[in-house]
Amino acid sequence: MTEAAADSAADSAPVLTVRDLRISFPGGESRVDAVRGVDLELRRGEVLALVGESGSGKSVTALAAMGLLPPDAQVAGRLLVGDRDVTRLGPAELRDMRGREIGMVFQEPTTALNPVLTVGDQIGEALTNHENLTAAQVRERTLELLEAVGIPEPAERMRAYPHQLSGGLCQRVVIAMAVACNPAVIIADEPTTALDVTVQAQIMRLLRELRDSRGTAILLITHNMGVVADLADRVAVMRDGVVVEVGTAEQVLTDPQHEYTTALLAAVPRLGSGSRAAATDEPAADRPPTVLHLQDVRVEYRTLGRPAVRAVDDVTLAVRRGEVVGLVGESGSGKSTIGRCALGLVPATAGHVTLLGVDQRRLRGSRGRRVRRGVGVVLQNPASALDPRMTVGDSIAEPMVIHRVGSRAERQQRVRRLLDDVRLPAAAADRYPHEMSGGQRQRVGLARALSLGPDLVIADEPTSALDVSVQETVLRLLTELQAVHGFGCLFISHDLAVVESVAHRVVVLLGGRIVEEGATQDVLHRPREDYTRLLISSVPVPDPVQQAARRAAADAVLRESARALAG
Amino acid sequence: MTRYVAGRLLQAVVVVLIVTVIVFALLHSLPGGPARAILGIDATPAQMADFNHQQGFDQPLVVQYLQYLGRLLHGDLGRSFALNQDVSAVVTQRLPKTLLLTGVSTLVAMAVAVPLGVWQAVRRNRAGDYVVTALTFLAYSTPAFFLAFLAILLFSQAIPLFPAQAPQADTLAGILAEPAALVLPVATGAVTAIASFSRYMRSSTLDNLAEDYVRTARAKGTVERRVIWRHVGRNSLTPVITMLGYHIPVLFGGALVTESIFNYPGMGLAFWNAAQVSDYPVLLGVVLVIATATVIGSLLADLLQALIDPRVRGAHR
Amino acid sequence: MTAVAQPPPVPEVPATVPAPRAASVLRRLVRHRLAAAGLVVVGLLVVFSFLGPLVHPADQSVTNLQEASLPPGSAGHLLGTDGVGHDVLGRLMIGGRTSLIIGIATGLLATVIGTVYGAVSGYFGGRVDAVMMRVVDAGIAIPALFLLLTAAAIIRPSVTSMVLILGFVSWLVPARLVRAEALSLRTRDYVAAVRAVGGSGTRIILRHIVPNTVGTITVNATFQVADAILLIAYVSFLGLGVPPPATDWGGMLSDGVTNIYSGAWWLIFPPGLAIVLVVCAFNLIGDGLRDAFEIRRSR
Amino acid sequence: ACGGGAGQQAGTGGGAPVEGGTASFAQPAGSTPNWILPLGVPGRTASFNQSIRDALWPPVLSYTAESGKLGLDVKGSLATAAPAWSADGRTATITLGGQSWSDGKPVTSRDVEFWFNLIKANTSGWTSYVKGNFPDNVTAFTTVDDKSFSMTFDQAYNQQWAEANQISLMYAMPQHAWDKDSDAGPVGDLDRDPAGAQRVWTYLTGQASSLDTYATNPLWKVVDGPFTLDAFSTTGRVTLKKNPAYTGPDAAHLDTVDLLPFTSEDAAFNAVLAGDVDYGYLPIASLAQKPRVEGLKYRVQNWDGWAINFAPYNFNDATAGPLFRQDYVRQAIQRSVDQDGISKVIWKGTAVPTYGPVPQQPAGDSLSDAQKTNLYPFDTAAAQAQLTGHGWQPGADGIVVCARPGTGADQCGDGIAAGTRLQFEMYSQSGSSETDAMMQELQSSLAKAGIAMTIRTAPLNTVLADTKPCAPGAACGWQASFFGARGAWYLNPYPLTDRQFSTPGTGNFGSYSNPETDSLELAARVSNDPSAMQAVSRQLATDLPGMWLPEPVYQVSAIKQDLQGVSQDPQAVIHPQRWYRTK
Ligand SMILES: Nc1ncnc2c1ncn2[C@@H]1O[C@H](COP(=O)(O)OP(=O)(O)OP(=O)(O)O)[C@@H](O)[C@H]1O
Ligand SMILES: Nc1ncnc2c1ncn2[C@@H]1O[C@H](COP(=O)(O)OP(=O)(O)OP(=O)(O)O)[C@@H](O)[C@H]1O
Ligand SMILES: [Mg+2]
Ligand SMILES: [Mg+2]
Repeated sequence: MTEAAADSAADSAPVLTVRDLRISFPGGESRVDAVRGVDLELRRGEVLALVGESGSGKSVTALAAMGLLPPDAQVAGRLLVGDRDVTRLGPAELRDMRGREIGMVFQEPTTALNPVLTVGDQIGEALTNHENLTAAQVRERTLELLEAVGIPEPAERMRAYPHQLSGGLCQRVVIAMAVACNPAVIIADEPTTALDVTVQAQIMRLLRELRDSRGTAILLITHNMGVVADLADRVAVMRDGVVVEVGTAEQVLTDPQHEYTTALLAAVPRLGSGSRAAATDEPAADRPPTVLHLQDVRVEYRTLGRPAVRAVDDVTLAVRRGEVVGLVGESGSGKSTIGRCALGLVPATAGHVTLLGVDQRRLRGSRGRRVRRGVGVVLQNPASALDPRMTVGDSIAEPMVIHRVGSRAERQQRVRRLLDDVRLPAAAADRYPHEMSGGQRQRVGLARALSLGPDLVIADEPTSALDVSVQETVLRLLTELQAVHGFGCLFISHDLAVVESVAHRVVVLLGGRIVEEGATQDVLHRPREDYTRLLISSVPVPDPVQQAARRAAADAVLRESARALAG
Repeated sequence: MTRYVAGRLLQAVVVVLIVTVIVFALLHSLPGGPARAILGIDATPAQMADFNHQQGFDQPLVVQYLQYLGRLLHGDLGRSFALNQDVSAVVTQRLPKTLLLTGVSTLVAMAVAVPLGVWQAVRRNRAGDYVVTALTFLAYSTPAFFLAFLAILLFSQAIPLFPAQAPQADTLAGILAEPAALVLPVATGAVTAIASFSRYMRSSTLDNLAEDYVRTARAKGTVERRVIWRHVGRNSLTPVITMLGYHIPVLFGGALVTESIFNYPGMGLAFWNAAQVSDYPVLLGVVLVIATATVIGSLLADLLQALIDPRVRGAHR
Repeated sequence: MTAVAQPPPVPEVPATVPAPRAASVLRRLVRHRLAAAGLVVVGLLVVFSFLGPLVHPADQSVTNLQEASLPPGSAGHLLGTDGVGHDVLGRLMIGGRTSLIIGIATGLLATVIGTVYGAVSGYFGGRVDAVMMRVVDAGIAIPALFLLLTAAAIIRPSVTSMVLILGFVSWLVPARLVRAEALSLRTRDYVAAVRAVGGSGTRIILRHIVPNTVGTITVNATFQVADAILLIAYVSFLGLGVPPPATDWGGMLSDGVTNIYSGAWWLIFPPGLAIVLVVCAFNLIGDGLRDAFEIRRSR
Repeated sequence: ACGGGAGQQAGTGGGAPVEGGTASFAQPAGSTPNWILPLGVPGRTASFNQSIRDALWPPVLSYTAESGKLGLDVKGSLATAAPAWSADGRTATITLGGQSWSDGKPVTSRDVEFWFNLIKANTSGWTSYVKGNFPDNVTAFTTVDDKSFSMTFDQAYNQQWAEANQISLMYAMPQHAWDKDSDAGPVGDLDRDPAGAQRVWTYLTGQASSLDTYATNPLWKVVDGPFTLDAFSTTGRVTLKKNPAYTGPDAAHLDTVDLLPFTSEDAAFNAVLAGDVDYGYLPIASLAQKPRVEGLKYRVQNWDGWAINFAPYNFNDATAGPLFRQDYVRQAIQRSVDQDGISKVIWKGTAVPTYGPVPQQPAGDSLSDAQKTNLYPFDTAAAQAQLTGHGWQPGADGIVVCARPGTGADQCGDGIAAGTRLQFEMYSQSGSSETDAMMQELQSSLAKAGIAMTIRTAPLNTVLADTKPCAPGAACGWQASFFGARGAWYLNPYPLTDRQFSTPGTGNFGSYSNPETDSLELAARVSNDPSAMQAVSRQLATDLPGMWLPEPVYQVSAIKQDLQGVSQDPQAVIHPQRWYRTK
């Protein structure tokens, strides 16, 4: 984004204007005032980032602009798309506006697509909703769109169903639908949360191109400050249903005015801000025992009618007591599969897994149960990792119940201590998972993993759903506990900055194979492999100036590797 | 896919085999056996013994079962002593009639219930939804035999719109030549099915309306009607279709009532009459046919579902 | 078994079953106006059937041919008398007992058997599931009518035997429903988490799988009750009901229907109405439960 | 006779008879004809089969009640008159009339001999066979000439019995067309040697097993009755066409008679209400619709059956047997049966109270005066008095308990211990609301007399299968049994009931045994004196071998007013050749 472009944008009339927007959900006894007087303006060719705390009303504001709020929402204020007030449009006019003047990229790409229609059909529909086209024209335009959003082999992908595509591909399909009719405004709600850094970088590139080539105005909702720095011209910070600060990206990110903004930015982990040292120098005999050992492990998923997916290929990996091993790699590279395989939830097709010194295959029956006592688990998705019908307290206590540890009272006491450890109120013990936010749930998962004082913790993306500020707290906790109890930990994450801050050693995964492995500072600061370098360079930093430079560097890496591949 | 279908067929055979075992065992644990019922109270003990010997009922049960299976493999369903006909003849005579009646009423039920359920879901908790809900509950809770009587009283006798008898022809063409006579039996069969199908449809439409993809479709500016039918409707059909497969035995039970009241001798009635006189071969044959139809029905339902839902296509294990 | 052969889906149950506290389920159920109406109707019918005879004693073992087929409003017979002189109102009461007991007991029996069977089958999956589900398939494939007929010929009809027979016919559907949910629940991460720390299969089934199908189970149970009451109506229509002088609403209705041409409408509509009421009421409760368990809407 | 059975020629709407035309007849619900041969085989003897068979091949001696009494119907018989008996009463000579087969050949005594030979060689396959009876009791069959034959019996029997129950089983079959053992095989005298007769039997019964060929099989085209078979569907639609070659005295008036199948009584009644059948019936529960049906130009008439109805007691049952064996107990039970009330209210006037072993209607020579009235009229007080007079005392629940055991005149009787409750279980067929109502009424009135009757129901077939004789003192599984909702026992024209009530009778399920009854039954079989049969009637009406119960009519018919000539034969067969249309 250049200064010139920003200037010209400031001149033109706003394409999206929000004036004193108030949204509330009456919902019986528990009225929620989600948005309490928001003013925003978005001009042609401009990217406005909407950041802020979870639950502050970002998505609701976006939905209001689309006229897609649930019927029970009460909306007051003015919401102009062009010069038409969305809140006063009838159904037919709304329909006419959607897609043509304003498009939306939804947060969860996989559920945003209709599972029973092909990708081509769904994009085609976006076109035919507003234009009279022949079938051939639709096909042609769909192909163009798929190419434009950077989907390889578009002709084939057109006939695919959503479940046959990866999350990143789905996200691009959703973007293709949003831009199909060339709307003046695109609202992108967390378009990259589910994606790893390389795909994230691709999506951002795509949005930037759209803005540049078509002058599309973009309202970008995200919690990733790196993304903000990379893409946004201006930033609005929301908290509790109001905008607490607005300004150019540079100004807000480098010189925040509001204290909330300051706190937010302070909590952002930055890659290269220092890492823990790996305990590698001690002689072999003194080394602490291995708590997890994978030897030439291969994992294949079998699906009838299709060739088996080799998710993990010849992976050898060891975690020792007192050591945190970070496992990084792009989405789908097999990180979670390794974790699951280590736990015996997925059988290894080949190779050996040794858990706390016992061969995985001998972990059946009561003996297996005894060994498993020493294992703590945090699974990737906090929403599904807790039984929705158990209170948080029961969930945390369950490993103790299974292994008959302590009396009822003792268990309750321990639960309270654990909750306190993860900075949750003791009262949370009586709540059900759905009564907690994603971040809170994730912390419950962590508390459960630690409840038996494990020797080995396998943590799969334990902080992905957290605000940066909460994330910071949790990471500190993990480091502290680990220092005290000295458990070994396999820490799976796609956030390199996070890994840098907790891991002693890092393992980089690509397509199920280990491409690089070593002490954290070596791997993340002096990467030997192109792929690692690409990963690191794709991580956006929350500073627009720095980020512009990094982007140029990353593009160079990309070009280089492309050339290497071609050559 | 072929392998999947082959596997399913194999399982189907297993299921049918289990069915024959269960049915055979149950039938032969009936007290008394069929001799008295078939021969009448005038029958002498000698005649009954003779009959039992001829039918092989004096053999051990296992032997009888194996003999039965052996004949079954040759396509021989046995002979009905009460009807003096081969069971296969009884089945070929009556199955098409029952299939026609139940098939048409199921189609009618689907044609009404699917749009009705969707309509209700869209208008959830509004007056229209409540009225239809009340009506469907009423229909659901009215036993078919009562409904059939009411239909005849109202639409055949009070207001003579339709005949009280189903078509009496023996051929399908002959039956179809009297569409007016089909109205009441088809309607009786359809009403209960409409009641339950529309509840399923409403329910699954409600679930799907809450899905994110609906919002996406709307965000594209898709016409509401299209959102409902193309996006929601198709996704919501799956449970109804799955249910259809398992609906066949239920239909068959209903067929008994309609057949008996509308004078339409089909499978349901053949079964009932056979049960009255313990006509084992017919009972076994009919149950076998129904079981086979159910198994095939659920297989077809699965295939249909795979046709509608691509996720299912890949998920076979 | 394959993932494709999904069983008949749950009537009226959301795909994701959230877990509100029992008390709040009840509160929501009561607040759900139609469901509350259903609860009230069921309550009234229970009171009518079980306490009614205290208010309106009518000996149902004594016939009186002189007073047969009296129309409603005749002295001492608010709803008239039937073909042998029984007071129809009194008969409705004792019939209601049978219907309600059979309906509720059958619903419970079928639900318990079906839930345990389905949860075990779904949790273990694979070969265990294949075998267990083939049995269910076979059960579903045998017309219930056949089972009822043979059972009626083998077992002496009584309230207990009816419950057993109907329960035996009815557990198949809940088994399929629960199994389908269990199949997907067992792949949930929270189950994986319990397995990973050494939780046993029994624990997972009882503490994690079964509770999470509670929406399906309760809703289906209400339908089972309604269906059982209807099923005894059919059974009585086929002449296989409880033996006289005991009766049930279904039996009264099917008896009444044979009198449809005799003008004795009071033999048809009271039991007919009772059946409609009780079936609708249980369906409404089921509908209400669906809503009460549904978090997406109630939030 | 209350409007039933005999001589129902009457009926309104007289009008001038017209020849030709068609009539449709509703067959009994759920029954479809399934046998054609005049050789009865087990399980194929239903009256609807017999109606068709007799229309195609009239029996040698036919019985109807057209005269008001069940008696020989010469017009419908092949014989020209009742048999002539020899002086010793053992040889009967029968002369055939001038009928000829539809292919022109005359009907001769050879044709009857053909039938006789087949039966004789295949007694085990013949349904009417009872050891010692026909044909075992025929020592010689002699062809006198083309038109007459004689049979010599092994002893002098009651001639009525011999004619009505034995000779009436005989038919003439076209020997010249049927006496072969394969389709293509030559027609010869195969029947004259037993092996050949068996082959012919096998062939003919085999042919009769293909229902779908009934209307086309050339065998069945050779008939000597007033009708030919025009169409026969396996679902039960039968069309009879007037036989143009018929030469006898009983030619059909109508051109066509359609026998229609119905799946249920209600379906058949709906057809009546729609005017779709000329001769249908009303379900008993719908009798209130009689005026409406009459408004549709039908006349509504009861069709009585030549049948008796009773619930047998199981005298051998370990618990109830000793009770039933007491005469006074049976009498008290019978006194508690309100037959009039049950007939009038529950059966809506369509059942006839039964007091003994001879069908009450149409009254004939066999009916004793004793059986004409109810020897044990409904009186629960008298019943209870009888019980208390024998040492029973009502308990707290009103059911009597034996207080004075012993065998004295005022004591409970043999095998009854003190404290025994007077109770038994009635095993009753399910599926009939009239029966259910009747059982409730019985239970209620028996309770008033102090007798507890519990009811257990099962499908008819189960009841029939379970109701079988058992060894004395065994737990038999049944104590009293009822299976007569549609008429239990249809009797032969000569109403001898030795099968039901004589000690060795094969239909004596309850093991009733009374030497006096046995000798009276025997006498009724051999003595020509009508008083012999009356003695049986009196004896069983008094001795109560079972609980006498009202006999439901065969059906309540609705006959179009312009269809005349209909006699509702108590044997439940129709004679459609005598029906005619009026203008
Ligand atoms: N349908 C609804 N009914 C009631 N309250 C709602 C509804 N939708 C959203 N809310 C509430 O409105 C507030 C704003 O929600 P919104 O989804 O806009 O948050 P957000 O800023 O997008 O958060 P996140 O970063 O977690 O996506 C929240 O407190 C949420 O609980
Ligand atoms: N149950 C399954 N059946 C078939 N394929 C699977 C299954 N689970 C995972 N896969 C495939 O295995 C590969 C590795 O998946 P895995 O979940 O381990 O990736 P990941 O590195 O954890 O990705 P993410 O960062 O998105 O969590 C992917 O290609 C995925 O599509
Ligand atoms: Mg949001
Ligand atoms: Mg993962």
